[in-house]
Amino acid sequence: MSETTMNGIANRMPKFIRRADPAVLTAFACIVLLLFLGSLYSRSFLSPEYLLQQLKVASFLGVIATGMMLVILLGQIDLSVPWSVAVGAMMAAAAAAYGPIGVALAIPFGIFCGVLIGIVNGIGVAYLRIPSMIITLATNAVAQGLMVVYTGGFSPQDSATGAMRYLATGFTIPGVPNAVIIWALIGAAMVLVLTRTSFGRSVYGIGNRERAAYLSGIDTRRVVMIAFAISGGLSAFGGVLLAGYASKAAQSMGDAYLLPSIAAVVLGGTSILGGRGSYLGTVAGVILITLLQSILSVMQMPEAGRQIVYGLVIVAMLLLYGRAPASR
Amino acid sequence: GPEVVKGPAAEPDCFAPWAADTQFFKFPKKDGPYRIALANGYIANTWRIQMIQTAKAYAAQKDVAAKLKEFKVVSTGEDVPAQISAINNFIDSGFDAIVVNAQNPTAFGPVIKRAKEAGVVLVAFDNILDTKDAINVNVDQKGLGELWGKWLIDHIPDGGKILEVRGVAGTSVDTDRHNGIHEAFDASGKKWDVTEVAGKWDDPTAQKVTADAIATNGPFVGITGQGGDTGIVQAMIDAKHAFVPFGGETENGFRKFCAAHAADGLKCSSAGTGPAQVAVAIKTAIAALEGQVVPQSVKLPLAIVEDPNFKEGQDYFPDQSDNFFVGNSFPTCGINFTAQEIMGQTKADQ
Amino acid sequence: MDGAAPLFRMEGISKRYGGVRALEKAELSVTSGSIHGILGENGAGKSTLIKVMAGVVAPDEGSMTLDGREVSFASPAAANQAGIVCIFQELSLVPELSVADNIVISDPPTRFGMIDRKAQRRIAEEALARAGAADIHPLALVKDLPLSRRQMVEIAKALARKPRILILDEATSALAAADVAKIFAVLKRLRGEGLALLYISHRMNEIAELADQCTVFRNGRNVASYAAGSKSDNEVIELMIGREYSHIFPPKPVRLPATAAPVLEARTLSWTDRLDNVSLTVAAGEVVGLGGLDGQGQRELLLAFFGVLRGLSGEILIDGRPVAIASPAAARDDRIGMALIPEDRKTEGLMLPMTVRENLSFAALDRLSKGGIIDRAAEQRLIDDMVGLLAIKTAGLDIPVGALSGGNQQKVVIAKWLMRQPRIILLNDPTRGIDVGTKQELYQLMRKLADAGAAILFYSTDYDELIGCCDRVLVLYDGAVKRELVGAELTERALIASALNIHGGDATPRHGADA
Amino acid sequence: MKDWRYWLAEQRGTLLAFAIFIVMFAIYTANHPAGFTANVVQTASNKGVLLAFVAMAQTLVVITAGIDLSVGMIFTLTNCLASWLVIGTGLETAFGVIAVLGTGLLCGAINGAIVIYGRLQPIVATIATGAVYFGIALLLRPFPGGSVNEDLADALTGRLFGVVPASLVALFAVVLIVWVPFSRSVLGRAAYAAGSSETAAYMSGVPIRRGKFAAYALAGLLAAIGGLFLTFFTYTGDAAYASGNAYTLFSIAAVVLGGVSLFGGKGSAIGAIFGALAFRTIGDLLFVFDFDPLWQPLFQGVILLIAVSLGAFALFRVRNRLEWFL
Ligand SMILES: Nc1ncnc2c1ncn2[C@@H]1O[C@H](COP(=O)(O)OP(=O)(O)OP(=O)(O)O)[C@@H](O)[C@H]1O
Ligand SMILES: Nc1ncnc2c1ncn2[C@@H]1O[C@H](COP(=O)(O)OP(=O)(O)OP(=O)(O)O)[C@@H](O)[C@H]1O
Ligand SMILES: [Mg+2]
Ligand SMILES: [Mg+2]
Repeated sequence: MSETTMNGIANRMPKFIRRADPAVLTAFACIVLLLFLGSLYSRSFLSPEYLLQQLKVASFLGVIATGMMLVILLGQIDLSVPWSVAVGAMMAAAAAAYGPIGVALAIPFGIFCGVLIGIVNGIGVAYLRIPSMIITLATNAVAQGLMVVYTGGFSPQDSATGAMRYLATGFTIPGVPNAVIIWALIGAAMVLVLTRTSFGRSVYGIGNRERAAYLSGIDTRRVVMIAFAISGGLSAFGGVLLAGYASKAAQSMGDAYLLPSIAAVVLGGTSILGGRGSYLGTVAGVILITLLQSILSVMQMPEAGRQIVYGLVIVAMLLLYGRAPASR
Repeated sequence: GPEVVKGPAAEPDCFAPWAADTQFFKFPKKDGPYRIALANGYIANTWRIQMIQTAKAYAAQKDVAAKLKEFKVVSTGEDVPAQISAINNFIDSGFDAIVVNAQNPTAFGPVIKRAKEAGVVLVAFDNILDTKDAINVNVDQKGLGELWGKWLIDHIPDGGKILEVRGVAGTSVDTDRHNGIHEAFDASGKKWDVTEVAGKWDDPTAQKVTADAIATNGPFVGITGQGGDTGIVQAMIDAKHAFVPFGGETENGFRKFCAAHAADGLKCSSAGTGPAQVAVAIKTAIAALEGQVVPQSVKLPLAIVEDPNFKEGQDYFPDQSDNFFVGNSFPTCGINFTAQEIMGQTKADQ
Repeated sequence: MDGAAPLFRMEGISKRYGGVRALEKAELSVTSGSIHGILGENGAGKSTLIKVMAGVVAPDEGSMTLDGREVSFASPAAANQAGIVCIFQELSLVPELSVADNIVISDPPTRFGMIDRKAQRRIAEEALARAGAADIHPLALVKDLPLSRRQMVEIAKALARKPRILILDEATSALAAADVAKIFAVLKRLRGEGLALLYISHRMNEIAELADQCTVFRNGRNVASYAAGSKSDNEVIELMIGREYSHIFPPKPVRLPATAAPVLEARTLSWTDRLDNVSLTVAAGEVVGLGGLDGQGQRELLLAFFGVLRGLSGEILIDGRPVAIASPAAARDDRIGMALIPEDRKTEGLMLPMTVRENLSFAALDRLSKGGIIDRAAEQRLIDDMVGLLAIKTAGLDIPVGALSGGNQQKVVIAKWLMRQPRIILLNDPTRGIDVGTKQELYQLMRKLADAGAAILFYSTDYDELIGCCDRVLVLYDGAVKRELVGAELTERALIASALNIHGGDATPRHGADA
Repeated sequence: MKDWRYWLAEQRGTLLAFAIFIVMFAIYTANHPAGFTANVVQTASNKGVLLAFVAMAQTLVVITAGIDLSVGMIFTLTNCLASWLVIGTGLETAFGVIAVLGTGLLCGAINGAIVIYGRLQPIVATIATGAVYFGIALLLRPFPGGSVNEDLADALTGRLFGVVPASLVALFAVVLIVWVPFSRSVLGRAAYAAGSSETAAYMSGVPIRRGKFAAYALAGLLAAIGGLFLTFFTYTGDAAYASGNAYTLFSIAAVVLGGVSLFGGKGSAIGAIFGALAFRTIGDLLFVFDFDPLWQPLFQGVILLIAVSLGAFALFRVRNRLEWFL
């Protein structure tokens, strides 16, 4: 028993030191390095406007990556992100065409539509046991089809409502864009869910070994289903924010978020096999990806060079800290 | 295959030849009504959807419908081979003419050969085909770039820092427009410092890269955008960037901004060719089938509106979608769609 | 070791995992033509030692000599090359491949650079026959075989490699007596052929029957070596656990049959071709054993109670009321209060990469949380209780449970269910791979739980255990309950006879039991 | 059980994919205005074979329990490269073909090295290398263009003896030359074993690293063969991001339709080929049925959804709920 007493002492050490994952620390170090390299190119990379601007843009990816992370923790993946984002944005805008009630319900309705996509994914993965990589690909195609029909068939109302614009670009606290606050709130909720709730524990448990979780009396199918629904909802919410940011919804607005959201989660140290990862890492991953894209864009590197550098930097950073442990 | 003849074309104002040395085709006259197919590639963006709506609206017009036995549209996605196969299939199924918005202008050599052998009229538009054996309904992309460049030169007396928001890398449209802009700049003799970012013809992307560029390289004295222009203006507003002269595309949202903020300095040139060019392509195909003389390469007029001429209800539609592409009339071809005609198309059908 | 020069020798081997000393200057000598038994409680370092020997784990220090020459192995393949073949405690079969593929996996026969399937099949059939498992089809996929068959394949696979030194790490833990006997015959033959064999087991009787020489490990060291038969069981056990040792089984309470009302009852339970009209009752305070050869439906019966099987016919009653249990979640619900200690702790009982803490509280999260939020203080209290109650040996609560030794992992599985204070406890071979000390604790615990009012249904492949622990034993054969053994009828002979469905012996047939 | 039953059980995924394809293709040709003619078959096979190559590539990696999200980009890169090199005299063309295939092999080997020796998770490692490969493709072809040896191209996309599509013959040859030897070799066995249970394979002394590496490298090679065929089919090179991505995603769909388990260790490239052909036929069905153009994407999506849900029917036969988690 002496070992457990020892551990009791260790338990009382500050949590963030004991828990800090080297991957997360390195990811944050990489962010600093990236900013430093950027500042060599132009001082304005360190200006508060630029940094806040990046945080604001990062928060769209952040919201989307939050859902992606939940699904990845289960050992699954959500490839329906692109059109869940578009559906969220377009349906929120569409709702606004139905008078004041529509305007009021625009945001919930957009999120609701994303949740519906997530539920279809969840049914496929949890109840029909279709690999997530393929069922989410299919729902993505269906969502795209629906939106094409919608845009062509019904005069689309696609400008964002005032509330959407306010959420994405307004300021409640001076200097801090609302989008950042929203991401912070969602992030805090996610941290709470993952670390303090039985749902969160179940997610990790299922990600590690679904069979064992099931035999422990967890309704694993419900948990998987809820996780996909949340992912769909958060993607759609990301779309709502994005529509607010751009003041309107558009067809392909989600395309640019699929691979970055996966990369952000994994760069943040979450195992793509599920069961391991912390939200702080995802935050770091999101900021990393956003900064990298932005700096490459502003440096006016031609597209080809940008792609190459983007790929190489991700590989390099993962080699730095994202390696699986050696097995001997 | 067609007979190469001397011009002018049957409707010289509509079927304007691309250049002085453009050949003219006369296909053997076929009896109608005709079976015409539209082979589209990618579909999931507003431009393409609007294009297909327009095509359907045009084919449904009474005098056009009378000439058509069948009008079939197939969208094959981003994949070039799928589009090639679709055209092959249309040829095998005995369609008289195929209108195509090519996913890759250079990839259709073998199909063009087959169409020619089978006597099928092939008309390309928007992304045209790299060939002298099919009819191209052509937008002067480079000319569009030159137009924007010249507009900026005219409105910015001393030169200076310009933001150029480009489109999708690797496409000829992007490259042509970019080259047009820069040739105009180079020829002006003024000093230009151009910041290039890639907006991918997409509002949120364009907005994001614009915001970044303003925060790090701004302010600018002029802006040109190939697409996603509504997003670019939005980014300027968000960053409280001063309104500056802007050469851009024909999105309704962009024109709304231009009309609203002209007084504050947002002077715009909004030019391009809307999705309605598909109607010109179909018209050309029918003309060719009827044995009329048509140029191998048709030059489409640009729909241009420049400050201070933005007129509500004609050049922009406040109650229409921001994503709606304005500039749907080609008066010389007798083609003139209202927004309602296009977007109401399916509804009327159902 | 006295006369013959050792074939293989390890000296001063140490291995640490973080703070845990798995091995501490351990030594071992192996001689040709003999069977060397290795004993030690859970976590003593036995598996680590042979992993070092087999090139799976690199030792921190120490040396190894083979035929007098110093060797070191960079990988299992290198060890194989040198003639050392190991059957690991964690099975090392590839589930999606066929039996034949698995048997030749390290060195398949090839023709023109491609695998020669005919030759492969021949080799596999020979190896299976040598291992006494000719009934296994070489084309069957390993994942479709029950655990006991897989162990036979594992042994065949080892034999196919023509080893000089063959190591078996608890290779018979999932086998029933009949299979074990077959394996023993094979092992004795191999000894006769001049192989050196290392045999690790927690079953003392197996070591006694097989070994020529024994070594006992404790806390990462070899504490004693002796010629087999020179020490009594109790002496050996005391060496292993380092303290005095007496009665292994707790006394059974004297009770009159069928006084208490049954808590758990099955009436004519049938499922596919695996369960055939099973009826049974378990009363509060009773420990009912499930006996029989492995794979006769015992596992399915437990899963049926636990809500895992679909398409059951017949009835399950709790407290005399019929219930429909559709999932483990329903089974563990307070109204039923059932717990299942599953067969395979690594895939069914635990989430290996997760911490000991998270595993312990996993099945009781619903109780430990309010509005979905976990009450950490309550969690800690309950965990401390359980760690104390079961004496779980761990370097801390926040290390991965996979780093615990097999026996302690098993304790975690049991503890996580005890946290719910279940009324009905189903145990599926819970002592597999557990040392005698721990086993003893577990038997006492079972009795304690029963005395506190739990109804326990206990499946085991170990006859001693069934005899020592159970108030009654139901023997299954081909999915049906063939015998019920109570009180004095509960003997090894009766168990074996009824397991083989041989009538006679001193057991009464089932229908006579309640008379 | 009889031997053939084990064989049947092993091939079930492949046979199901074959059946799905045959049914779809029969519906397609039965409704095609031109019917079941050599032209129609040639058109369908040229289109299908491209995806079949990419799907084969994906299969190799998926068997090791990995995934290669860069196959589409290798396909695009080699297409761009071929549009520069596969031209000129017979000798020059041959050299060009070898260079293109070598490039594919190299790309695959880089993926393999990063995943195996760098110990990175394949999904994100190949997202990153895919970006690099696409960047290089864009350097090679900033805009579409280039050319190819048209005689060779026509020969390989045309018909043999006026009936048999040459591309199908080429596909068959690649199966014989690449897939069959690999799947029966020690390395192929190692790839399967590593995909099924890496620890067990390692403990058994299987050369897992070499097996996985070979799978990744050959995947690059197969994607390059696809890229080469794309060049033959289109006569040009085109660095199109969207199309590269589409091929990657389609290849995953094809692999699953072909009965290859995304969890590794199970399935065959033959199945993936039929999966690819079936997937392509979904697109063709649009052609023969008269759909409103705006409803076409939805139709395709729904068919895909149904096709991927087909496997779920097996679920209703499962009597032991633990089998859900295999
Ligand atoms: N991979 C590992 N990481 C951390 N600790 C380990 C690891 N493997 C073994 N250990 C520790 O080393 C010690 C020896 O373990 P080992 O598996 O050798 O015991 P054992 O004698 O085989 O026990 P059992 O009888 O339960 O199989 C244990 O305390 C165990 O927790
Ligand atoms: N328990 C394990 N589970 C999975 N992988 C392991 C394990 N232990 C080691 N490995 C990995 O496998 C590697 C050795 O594998 P193996 O010897 O089969 O490769 P190989 O292909 O023979 O190597 P080479 O390229 O040198 O020929 C180790 O170095 C390690 O990275
Ligand atoms: Mg052990
Ligand atoms: Mg053990």
